[in-house]
Amino acid sequence: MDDIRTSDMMICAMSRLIQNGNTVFHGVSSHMPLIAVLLAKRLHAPNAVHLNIPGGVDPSPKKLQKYTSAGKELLDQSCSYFPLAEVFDLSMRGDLDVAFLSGIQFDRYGNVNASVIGDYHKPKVRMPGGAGSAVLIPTAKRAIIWRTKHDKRTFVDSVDFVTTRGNIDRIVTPLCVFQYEEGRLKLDTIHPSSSLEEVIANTSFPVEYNEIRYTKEPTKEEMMMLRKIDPNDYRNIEF
Amino acid sequence: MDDIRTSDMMICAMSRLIQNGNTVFHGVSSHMPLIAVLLAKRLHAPNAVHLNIPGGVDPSPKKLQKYTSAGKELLDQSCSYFPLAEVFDLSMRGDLDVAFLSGIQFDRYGNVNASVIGDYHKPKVRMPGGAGSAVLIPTAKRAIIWRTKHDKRTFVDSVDFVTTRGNIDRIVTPLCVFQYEEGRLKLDTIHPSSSLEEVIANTSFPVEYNEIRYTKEPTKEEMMMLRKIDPNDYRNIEF
Amino acid sequence: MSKLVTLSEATNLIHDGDMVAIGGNVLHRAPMALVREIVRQGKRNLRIVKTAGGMDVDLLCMGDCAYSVDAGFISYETEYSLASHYRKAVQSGQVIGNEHACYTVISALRAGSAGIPFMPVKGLMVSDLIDANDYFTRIQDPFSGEMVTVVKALRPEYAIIHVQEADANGNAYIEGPLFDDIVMSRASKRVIITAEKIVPNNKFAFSQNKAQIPHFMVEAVVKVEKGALPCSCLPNYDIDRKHLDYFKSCETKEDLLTYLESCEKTDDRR
Amino acid sequence: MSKLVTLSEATNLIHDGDMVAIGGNVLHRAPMALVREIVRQGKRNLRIVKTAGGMDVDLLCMGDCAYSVDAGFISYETEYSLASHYRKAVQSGQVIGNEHACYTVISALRAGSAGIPFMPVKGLMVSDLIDANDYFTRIQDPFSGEMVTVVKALRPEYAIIHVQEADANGNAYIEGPLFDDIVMSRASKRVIITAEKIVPNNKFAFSQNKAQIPHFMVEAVVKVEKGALPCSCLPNYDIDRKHLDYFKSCETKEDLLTYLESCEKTDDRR
Repeated sequence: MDDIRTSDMMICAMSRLIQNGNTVFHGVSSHMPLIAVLLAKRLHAPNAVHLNIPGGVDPSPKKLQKYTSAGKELLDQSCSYFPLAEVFDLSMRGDLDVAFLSGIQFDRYGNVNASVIGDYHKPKVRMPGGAGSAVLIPTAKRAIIWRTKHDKRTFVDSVDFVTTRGNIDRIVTPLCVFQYEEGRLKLDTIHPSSSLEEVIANTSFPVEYNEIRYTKEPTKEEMMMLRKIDPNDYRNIEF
Repeated sequence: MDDIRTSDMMICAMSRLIQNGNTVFHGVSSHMPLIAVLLAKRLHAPNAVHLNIPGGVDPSPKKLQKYTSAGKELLDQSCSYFPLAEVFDLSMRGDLDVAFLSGIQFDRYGNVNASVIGDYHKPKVRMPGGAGSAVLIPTAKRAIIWRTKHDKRTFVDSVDFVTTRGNIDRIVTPLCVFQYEEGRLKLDTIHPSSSLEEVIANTSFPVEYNEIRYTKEPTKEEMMMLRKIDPNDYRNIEF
Repeated sequence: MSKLVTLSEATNLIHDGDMVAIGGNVLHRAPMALVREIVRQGKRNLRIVKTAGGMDVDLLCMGDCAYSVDAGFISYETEYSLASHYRKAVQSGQVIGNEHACYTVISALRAGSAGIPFMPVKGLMVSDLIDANDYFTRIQDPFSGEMVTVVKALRPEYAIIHVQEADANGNAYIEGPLFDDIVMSRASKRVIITAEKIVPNNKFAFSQNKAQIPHFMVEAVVKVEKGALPCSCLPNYDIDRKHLDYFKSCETKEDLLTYLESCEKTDDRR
Repeated sequence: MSKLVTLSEATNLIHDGDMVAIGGNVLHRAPMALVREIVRQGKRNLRIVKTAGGMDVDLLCMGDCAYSVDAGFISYETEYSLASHYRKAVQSGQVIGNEHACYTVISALRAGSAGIPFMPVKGLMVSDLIDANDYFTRIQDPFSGEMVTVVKALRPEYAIIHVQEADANGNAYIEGPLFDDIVMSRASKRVIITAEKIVPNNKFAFSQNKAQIPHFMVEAVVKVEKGALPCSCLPNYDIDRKHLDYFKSCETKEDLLTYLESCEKTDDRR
């Protein structure tokens, strides 16, 4: 188990949340979801529909780029052109199944901050901006958040700014997967490399759960396919 | 003068209202404006921009169609694609110079009826509909209306239904050209084939004018070019 | 995962009372074979949406299929004159003629496409259309305080669109003028495509010409060569004047049945 | 009627205080040569609009050209990390960071394009963004009575867009992803095009690839080969990593001047 990296674990967890036939969107700075979508399509969800910013529907990128998850390669061999504005519209009218988004602070009530640390008008830290979060999290059928930091400054008692609230399906972290249920974040699964104690120690708010379950570790098949899709290991770029 | 047809007179009058560099739109059932635009571009307004429903900007149609002024030939040899919805937007944001539109009833106050004769919900006669009139007449810099009937049922005391009101630049009829000025329709020019008496006899409301002027009859150059642009005489289709 | 079905199977998907947006413009690229099959199957109370319609809407009115028509213009253009069945149906009160400016149909579809309940429309200022129709009203712009007219969103159950090429997955490619078909496909909950030609599933992947309607929006694809006739579907074919003249001469229900039968073979009805 | 001008002439058209929308997306097809010339000419108080920006916005902040930035995202993506000049400028209060969801920028531009004062936005429901920013507010849907968030229209003075091909009349053709450049070109009062290549005036007329930005919207066209560098402009070129690394290492005003000078030749500044 020691050789399973956090990035691989997270990507597999994200990938498995994609169901066959789902329309799935990811944006910029999103190598992990990009690779998760490509993985899902090669394995359990061949008919998932890959949507992205450049607008290629179900592209077959010959080669991923290290510096971008919104490059022209995401038009390669796509049958139709359906760019960002159209994906947003799709979500707004209730027809986007899965959106992958990020954020910087989360509290137990499903508040998401993707905007600023400190005061909005006099920010201590101005983040890049929530991109699609404020409109996609409320409208996607399932909004899946990934965040490569799991600490008490990320999972906070109270967010500095509410970019959006609620309608989170899952939050995938280096330690675990949270699920949003009955208006609160609850532990869904703990990654095998972590433990309940570690999750609790790194989360400001009380960690709730219905039962203790562990994330299934990446299978050999998943790892083989990951290496094939991403031979240059861009999936580890956030670590 | 006897050999000048009303259609030719009207088209030349419409054509001359187009200034060089103007963006100009016409819709369906609009052979006369279509030919007026093509004429203007060949003569005094080479840089007028011809916009239409299929979306070809400045097309060079190889051959006009008798049955339609919105056919694929209006894409021929155009440099860009700018279809109906975009033309509407252009007008809405105040950047369309000239729109050619029609209607079925007009009163002296610039009310235009392009919708129904009789009651809207129980119409005596349901017309095809105003197409763009209701939104283009108020927003185009100059809305030019042509109507091939000039009688007391067309130029009425009071329209049955106000599809839109005001912001008319000109109304071109078989007898004359009206101009909208200070909130009222006034006689701009009388076609040489007609007379003040004839206009008055065929208009329900009092005919106002600042001075009696006559429309310049089609020049030889205009007539030659008209025959070249429209060898099959579709310009006379409404007569 | 092929979405290829017969014309009658595709038409079966549409229910009485559905709102149906029809692609094409006046006599161009209307999905006439599908419209004929709707009439044959005797659909009722359809709420028709079209920017500028012609024979499609006229035929649906003649066939007693329409409850209402939301459109900016219904006619055959100048040469072929007025849509007499539509006209009579509205005048008799049998069909509700919801008059729009063509643009307000587009605006309402844009609203449907963006999941919003209404769309402001700049141009509709002084007009009896606003008070006469419950889908228009005026509200205050919260930023300037000025009044602005808005149109209610349209979200049809189906868009029916005829294209030159589609693949079995549902990717559909239109050549030439798109008219308002793209926004219709987005605003509608489901799309039915009739296509002149079914192309291999990877064709658009390796072509510069990408499908404008992606497969995941499309519920059914029907191969109907000449599926727009007597309307044009250029560059494949122009209007069929004989066919149009024949239909324009039809007046009675009997005429209509004979007309529909005469098209069964070319419509590839199965 | 040629609209071909030099880079400095085109940039001269932009006035201090103008609202300027920038084409491209993050590190892709941004009009970097023009952005550099804006900095060289010392434009001030520009109100920048971009869906998702990167070095373009960072450079304008470093050059003290920006009064405000309306955007959904400003960063260089993961590998090249954050836009530090933008960040510092917003944190110090020197630049107003008007945070949008990328979609609300698009919605505001759509409103500008359609001449309407605002656009309803479905997705923005519960968010501090609404109360914190005067360009968002809630109004009542007059049809259902429900509350809906709206965003105020954006109508920039200029859109600046880099394309692969343009003709001297101003017709501009983008190959590959269009990003939000088309709606930007429509919403803006005037468009400045920089182009990799100037093609003959009749090229698009005889090509399947029609210009997406028609000439009558375009005020000036500048030929700048490699005009997007260090951003990508595929298929012509990908990002220039050395160039990006160099700019990312610039910290002081002096560094900035040296950087701008180092680009004068490739920017074809005249």
